[in-house]
Amino acid sequence: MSAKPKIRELLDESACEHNKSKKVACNAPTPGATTGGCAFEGAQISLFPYADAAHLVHGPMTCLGSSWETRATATSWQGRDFTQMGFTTDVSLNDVVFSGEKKLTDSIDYIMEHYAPEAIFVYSTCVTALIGDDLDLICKQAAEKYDVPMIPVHAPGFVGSKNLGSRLGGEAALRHLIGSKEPETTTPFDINLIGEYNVTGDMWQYSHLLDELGIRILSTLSGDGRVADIRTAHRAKLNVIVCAKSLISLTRKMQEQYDIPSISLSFYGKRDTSNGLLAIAEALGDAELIERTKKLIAREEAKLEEKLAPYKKVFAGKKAVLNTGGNKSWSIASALQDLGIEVVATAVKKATEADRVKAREYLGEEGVLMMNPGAEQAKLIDEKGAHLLLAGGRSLYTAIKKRIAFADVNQEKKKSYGGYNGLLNLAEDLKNALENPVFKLVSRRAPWEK
Amino acid sequence: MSAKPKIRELLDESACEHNKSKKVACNAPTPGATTGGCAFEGAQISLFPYADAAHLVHGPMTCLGSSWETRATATSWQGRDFTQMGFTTDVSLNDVVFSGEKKLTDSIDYIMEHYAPEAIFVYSTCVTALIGDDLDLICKQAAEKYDVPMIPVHAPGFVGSKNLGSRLGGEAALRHLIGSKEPETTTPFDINLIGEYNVTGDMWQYSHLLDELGIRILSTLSGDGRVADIRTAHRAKLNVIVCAKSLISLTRKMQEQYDIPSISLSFYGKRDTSNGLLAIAEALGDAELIERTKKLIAREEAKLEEKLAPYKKVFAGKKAVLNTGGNKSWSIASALQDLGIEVVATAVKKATEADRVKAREYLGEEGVLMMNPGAEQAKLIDEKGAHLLLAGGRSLYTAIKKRIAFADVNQEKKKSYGGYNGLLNLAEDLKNALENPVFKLVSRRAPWEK
Amino acid sequence: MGEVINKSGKPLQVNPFKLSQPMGATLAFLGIDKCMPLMHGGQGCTSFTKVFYTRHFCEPIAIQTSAVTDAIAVLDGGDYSIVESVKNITKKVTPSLIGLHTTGLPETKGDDIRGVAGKVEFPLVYVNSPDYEGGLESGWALTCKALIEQLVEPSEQIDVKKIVILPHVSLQPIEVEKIKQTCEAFGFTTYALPDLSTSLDGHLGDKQAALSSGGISVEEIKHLGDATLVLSVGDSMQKCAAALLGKNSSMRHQHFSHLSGLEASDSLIELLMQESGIELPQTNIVRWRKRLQDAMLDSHFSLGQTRFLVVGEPDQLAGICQSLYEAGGRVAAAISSVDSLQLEKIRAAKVLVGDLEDAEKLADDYDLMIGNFHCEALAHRLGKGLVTRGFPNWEQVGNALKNDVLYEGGAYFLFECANAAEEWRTHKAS
Amino acid sequence: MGEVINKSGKPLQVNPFKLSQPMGATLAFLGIDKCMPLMHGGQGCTSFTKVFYTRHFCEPIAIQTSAVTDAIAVLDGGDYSIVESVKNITKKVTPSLIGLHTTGLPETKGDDIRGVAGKVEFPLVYVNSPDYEGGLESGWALTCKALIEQLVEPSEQIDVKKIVILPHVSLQPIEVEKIKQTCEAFGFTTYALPDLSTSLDGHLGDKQAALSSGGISVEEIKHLGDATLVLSVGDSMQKCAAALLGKNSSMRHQHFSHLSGLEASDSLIELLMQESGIELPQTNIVRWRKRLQDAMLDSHFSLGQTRFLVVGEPDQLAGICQSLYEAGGRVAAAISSVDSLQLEKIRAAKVLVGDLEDAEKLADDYDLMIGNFHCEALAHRLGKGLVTRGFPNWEQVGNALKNDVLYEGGAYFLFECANAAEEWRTHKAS
Repeated sequence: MSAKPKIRELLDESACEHNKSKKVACNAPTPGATTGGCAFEGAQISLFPYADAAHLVHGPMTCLGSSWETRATATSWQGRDFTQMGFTTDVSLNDVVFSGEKKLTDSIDYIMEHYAPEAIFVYSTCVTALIGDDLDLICKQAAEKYDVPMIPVHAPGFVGSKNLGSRLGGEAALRHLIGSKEPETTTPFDINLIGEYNVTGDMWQYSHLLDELGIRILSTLSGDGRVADIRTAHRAKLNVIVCAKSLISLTRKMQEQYDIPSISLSFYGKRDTSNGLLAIAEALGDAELIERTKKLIAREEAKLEEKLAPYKKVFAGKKAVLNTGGNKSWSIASALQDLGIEVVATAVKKATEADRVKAREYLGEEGVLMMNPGAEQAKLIDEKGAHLLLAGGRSLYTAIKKRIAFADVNQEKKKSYGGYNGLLNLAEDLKNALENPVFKLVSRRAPWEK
Repeated sequence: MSAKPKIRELLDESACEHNKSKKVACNAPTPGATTGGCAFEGAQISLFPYADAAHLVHGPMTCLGSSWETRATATSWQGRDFTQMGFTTDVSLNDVVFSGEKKLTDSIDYIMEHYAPEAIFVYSTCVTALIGDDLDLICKQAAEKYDVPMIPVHAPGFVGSKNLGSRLGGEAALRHLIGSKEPETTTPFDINLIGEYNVTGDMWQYSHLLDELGIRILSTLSGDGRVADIRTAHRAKLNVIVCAKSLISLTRKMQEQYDIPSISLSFYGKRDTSNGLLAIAEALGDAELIERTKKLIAREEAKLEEKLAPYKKVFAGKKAVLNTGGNKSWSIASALQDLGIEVVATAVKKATEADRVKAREYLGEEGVLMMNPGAEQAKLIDEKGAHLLLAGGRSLYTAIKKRIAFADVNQEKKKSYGGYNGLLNLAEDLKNALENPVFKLVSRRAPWEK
Repeated sequence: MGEVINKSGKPLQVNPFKLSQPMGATLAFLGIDKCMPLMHGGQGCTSFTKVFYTRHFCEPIAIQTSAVTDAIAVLDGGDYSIVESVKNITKKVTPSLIGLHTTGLPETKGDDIRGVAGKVEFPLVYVNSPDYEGGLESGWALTCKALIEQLVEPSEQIDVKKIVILPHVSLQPIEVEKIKQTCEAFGFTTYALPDLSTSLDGHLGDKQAALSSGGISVEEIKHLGDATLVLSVGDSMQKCAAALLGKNSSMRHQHFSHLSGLEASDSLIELLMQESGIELPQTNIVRWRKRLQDAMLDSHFSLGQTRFLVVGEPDQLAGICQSLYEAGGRVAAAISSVDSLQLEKIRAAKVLVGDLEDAEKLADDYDLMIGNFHCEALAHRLGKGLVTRGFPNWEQVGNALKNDVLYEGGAYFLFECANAAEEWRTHKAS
Repeated sequence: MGEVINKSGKPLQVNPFKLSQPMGATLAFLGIDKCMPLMHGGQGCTSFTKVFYTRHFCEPIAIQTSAVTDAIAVLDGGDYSIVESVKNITKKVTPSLIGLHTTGLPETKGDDIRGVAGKVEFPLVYVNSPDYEGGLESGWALTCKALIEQLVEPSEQIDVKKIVILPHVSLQPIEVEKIKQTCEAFGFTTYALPDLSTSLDGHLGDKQAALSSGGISVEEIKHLGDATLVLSVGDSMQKCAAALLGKNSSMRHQHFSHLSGLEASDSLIELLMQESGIELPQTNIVRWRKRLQDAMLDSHFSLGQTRFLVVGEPDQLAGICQSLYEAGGRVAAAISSVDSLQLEKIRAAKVLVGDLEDAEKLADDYDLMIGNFHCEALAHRLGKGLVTRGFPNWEQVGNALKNDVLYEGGAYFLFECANAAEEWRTHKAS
């Protein structure tokens, strides 16, 4: 069992800012008062976008049955897209009693025979972890048999939250893939994108700009990723963490092992995208590159502003209340401001201290940081005369009672809001929300309620 | 008005067998007891398949509004398919009072400007014929202006039946198109297909066989037809009338004017298709061609029989009652027999004397020729133990009361029943009908009717 | 409401979806029980119409033609063919009513059908419905008016529990049924004129009838003059309502431009509550309102980013566009078959009288079409989504049972549109 | 009925449409008014389930997790996390019932949830529903049985006007409503257990509740023991019926494998006529039967030439395949998520337990698929038509209001299938 990461160690991950202030919440969910996914889900999120690898879930039906085909992680992989497929051993009572190891081995054989993926990620789950199936051994044997990476992912749901699972996913990649192969060539501007999953093609909103600047994405964890590429990640000059605190432990270890520095940034909104591009250039430390980057940013911002102009007319004077969690509390706020929408309040109940600082920075002294948004938001809409509420589905009721426009920040997205062009998609969606009469009409009283 | 055909003369068309026995029914529909379309519809049917020509209906909305996109006449024309378009002047009260000629001229201009067809057929209708709009003059002027054939089609609905309209359509083609252009080359085996409209691609079920035999389809009236081709029709060696008595007057006149002999045949069912191919070869009078044709027939029949074998198992011992009109009374019967289905009765109420003779020929002495099918068919189903009723939609009730399979012979077809391969489609549809439990189940008594 | 262009700017129709006035008249007569519509004109008009409706409804359609021919067209004033038609029809069947309606041919000749009708000794209602005027909607409305004028007996009584619905032509049978049932839920005996909900609703009859099977009976029509309330639905039906009110000065009238969407449905329910004194409608109605509200919210995100083109009859357009509007659907253009006062009220960025060539020219403006069968080829060629509505729909079965009105129909309509939009976005949008 | 293969022939599931037993249990608890389902297991199972149903129903879903963690997984017998969960839930809301159901984790540990339940001083029903056994259907049925066993009070009385429906898991809310309404049309007060028709039918509530909103009340469940008749629908519900009959020896039971198609609908109506003594059902029922008959005829030509693949839960398959069969639809294969006695009765040329990889292997055998959201990508890739049915349907809205049962639903179902088949033939068939 030596290959399994030490959970406690990961929970105490020093680079995790979140932990500093709220250590307890991080590792002990409250029975009967917990929302959010488990470690298994987190591990899947961080590794699933490798479309050239099969992802085999060793567990009963809930784990995969309810979760496959849920994430629109786009890929340019030309082979069969395994991110749109589900593989599971679907363990039965028999397996629980007599071990599921045979079934797992057979399943790996089946997948290799029928689909010949570039690798197989084998995920343990609560039940198979508890019955002690030896994934490490099975994967090792299979890897030898097929000469293809077989990566055991030890993130059964019960070890903790989604965040922890993502870390464990990163850990598995580090242990079994990163450094196992040399790149054919290297460039001075090779980077890894860490924590960018290319959901709805977010990555493609800016990857062509990196390309134009001469910055090469050596590998990703794991948006539009390839197994062969992540194996060479140890040769990158820089790790770029995209909106994913959970992977800080990975980058810290890569710094320790391979001396790769890392930066953390966001590509959400105009300012953050520009800042992010510049930060990469600066971290790579090439003066000419920095100059090129500044020019590109100026060009892209000008192009964007031109396209945004008609939207900004619609948004002029419009005020929004934002009720979401984590880094969205400031990153969406920033994007809204880029669109010319005034953000009069944002929820920081579930945000870290650092997020709150950032939120304050973006909203200014006038802005309200809501600590109890459920109770506060309705009042603030009235007080501030807000036109738009951005929140999770449950808050829709508040919006229609106040007869103002609503945008579901958790809505299943089909198009990207990332990078410069994504901002146009956000603008379009918000314009549609503001112009939609449904919020005023739907709550009109029934004739029998008058 | 000299260009208009003489209606009375067409009605008395000597080559029309139908007329011989039932002259009155042919030219005087009974008010309150008439079914079937008008002359305008007939003209449209015979000319509409020219997909490279625009078809402009000069009349009020009923004429075109209810009739376009109703016939699946397939075309291989690569340009915009005008058979799937509708053009109409949609005359208004104003036009009725002050003449619709200006509107018609403008419409022709509009079509030429926007669609540049190879020709325009201009159809007169009851109202515009009655108000006396001068189609001949307008077409003549337009033809000169655009140097493109403009064909006035004088078949307003009130002149008579669909059949008559088809003759008038043929008449218009003869007067304005046929003989107006020389073919680039000729062959000894050039034929015209007359009355084949390529509905659901019927023509393509056998045209490749003609091609293989070295028989060239010089032109068609009008299945998958081209305006340029029909203009050269006078150089054909043979006119082949496909299941269309209404066009016998046209072929007779072509014989008189251009000395082209004609034969009349059907491509429905195996035997008729074989007979038809051989008849063409024999009419062309080339011994080698006849030999080739016989070989081809043998080959095709063998191929067909092989494919039919599994169907014939299903059909073995199955008996059918056929209730339809005209030449279908024997042509469908013949096809059914080709499938191994025994036809125990066929309706001849609406058939000509010649059709009745043919029906008797196909059915033999045992077969019943129904003169009053509405009353007879139910009784015959019982007496003969029939398994299948082929009839129009109204007879469905008879089938479900008798709990036997039903096939609607008027059903909008989407696939061809023509030629050898079409017989397979028919076989498939009849197999589906025979195996469909709906006919037995649907009329089960309601619980409250027991 | 946006720009309105009341006239087509070209000499012809290219790919028309407009339908003719006599066809509307036929359909209205098919909403009368045991009626035989008799179309006065050439035999083709009738044949086309019969096939047209047979294919739309998947039902046998009762209709006869006066089969005006060349000779008669010139010589006769309509007498012969009409009188002869009635004689021949009644030889075989015994209709409760013959519905005589004209096409352009006899109207051009100037037949005096009123005069002829007077000579016919058989229950007959006549209507002038030349196809060179109006369209489907007006043909239906003219016929309904004629039925009222020629059949309804004047009255001074009022039955306080009786309501008459006058539905416009584009309301499908199930929609008329739902409106009737809603009135009945408040205790009213409800009649619709015409009433397709019991004739062309797609039911297997006991036998194959040669006449229309179901619909409002002639006897019932005669006694419509004592209803307490006349509800006209669709602006085309206003004159019918006026005609009916002319039969009894005590009757009251309420008009609805359409009964689509939350607002219009609320108005009807509010009226019925007032009229009946019932303060809380049946559970089912209350429940469906909540479901429509939820449907509006569930579909708003999808509809709010979808641009629609709607083609159809004016009254139909008014309802469809309002339903879409309420949930945020963006109607880039509504194309009407004919001009109508209704056009001014349609919720669309642009409203025009036109054809499918116009729809094609507007191709850049919309994602999804709503219209009849003829839109199918166009939508496919242009890569647009399609929700099929209106006459004809030859490609699909079950048209008579497609309900878009009131709370329930509104919910299903929004679901269908949102699902079609998402399907389009997933598979067709570039 | 054709060949039946009761076991998948491979070690794993590839592209599964099977769903787990605890998810079925959750859904059953959501059919109880003001219930809080409490899933005992790791937090992920609950999170996945919540998102899964939220997206399917477009509704907020009430559910909580006992959030079993690493430490507890090893040390605890379930006591701590369950007791603590109840404490934390009731701090914020006051459910009428807590619905405790297990996943594989605590079952593997061997938690004694019955024992723990005994210690909880709050209305609670527990059910063992490990996800390494059974599937959605059995999870729902086990829960229904637990509700009966633990809540229904034994009785010796009979209310001759009371019927209890026990619907299988795949019946959507509107379908349960239609079945209830049909019984009510014969004068019976009707209860469904569980009852999604008033909780997850997609209605806008007065406020956003943290508990299930609607469904059968706990009080009503307690008193189900005096119904004159128990109607179980779906073979998975037979044991529930037996449990309920155990509460009162005078209750009678009638079982329906499904309520799809003409024959099954007739059986229900016949039973209700006998039980009520009513000889002629309401107009609406009579009318819809005629419409279903007509729908069968209108769609038979299209369905008769269409080969279907149907994937889903066993009881769902039985209904869908029977509906198709009656109108001539050819089910080339039905793929079931799990084994069931029901499989023997399914109208299909081949019935197998399998996954969507099996569906892919059978690609040559069918034209149109009927199945859940996961079929979408497959159908698109293979160029097949698709009618979406079953859990989940994340692509479309209005799922809860899709009615396929009895006369009315049967008619609409056939129309939808025939229209999808023709659409496929026109645009996708090669």
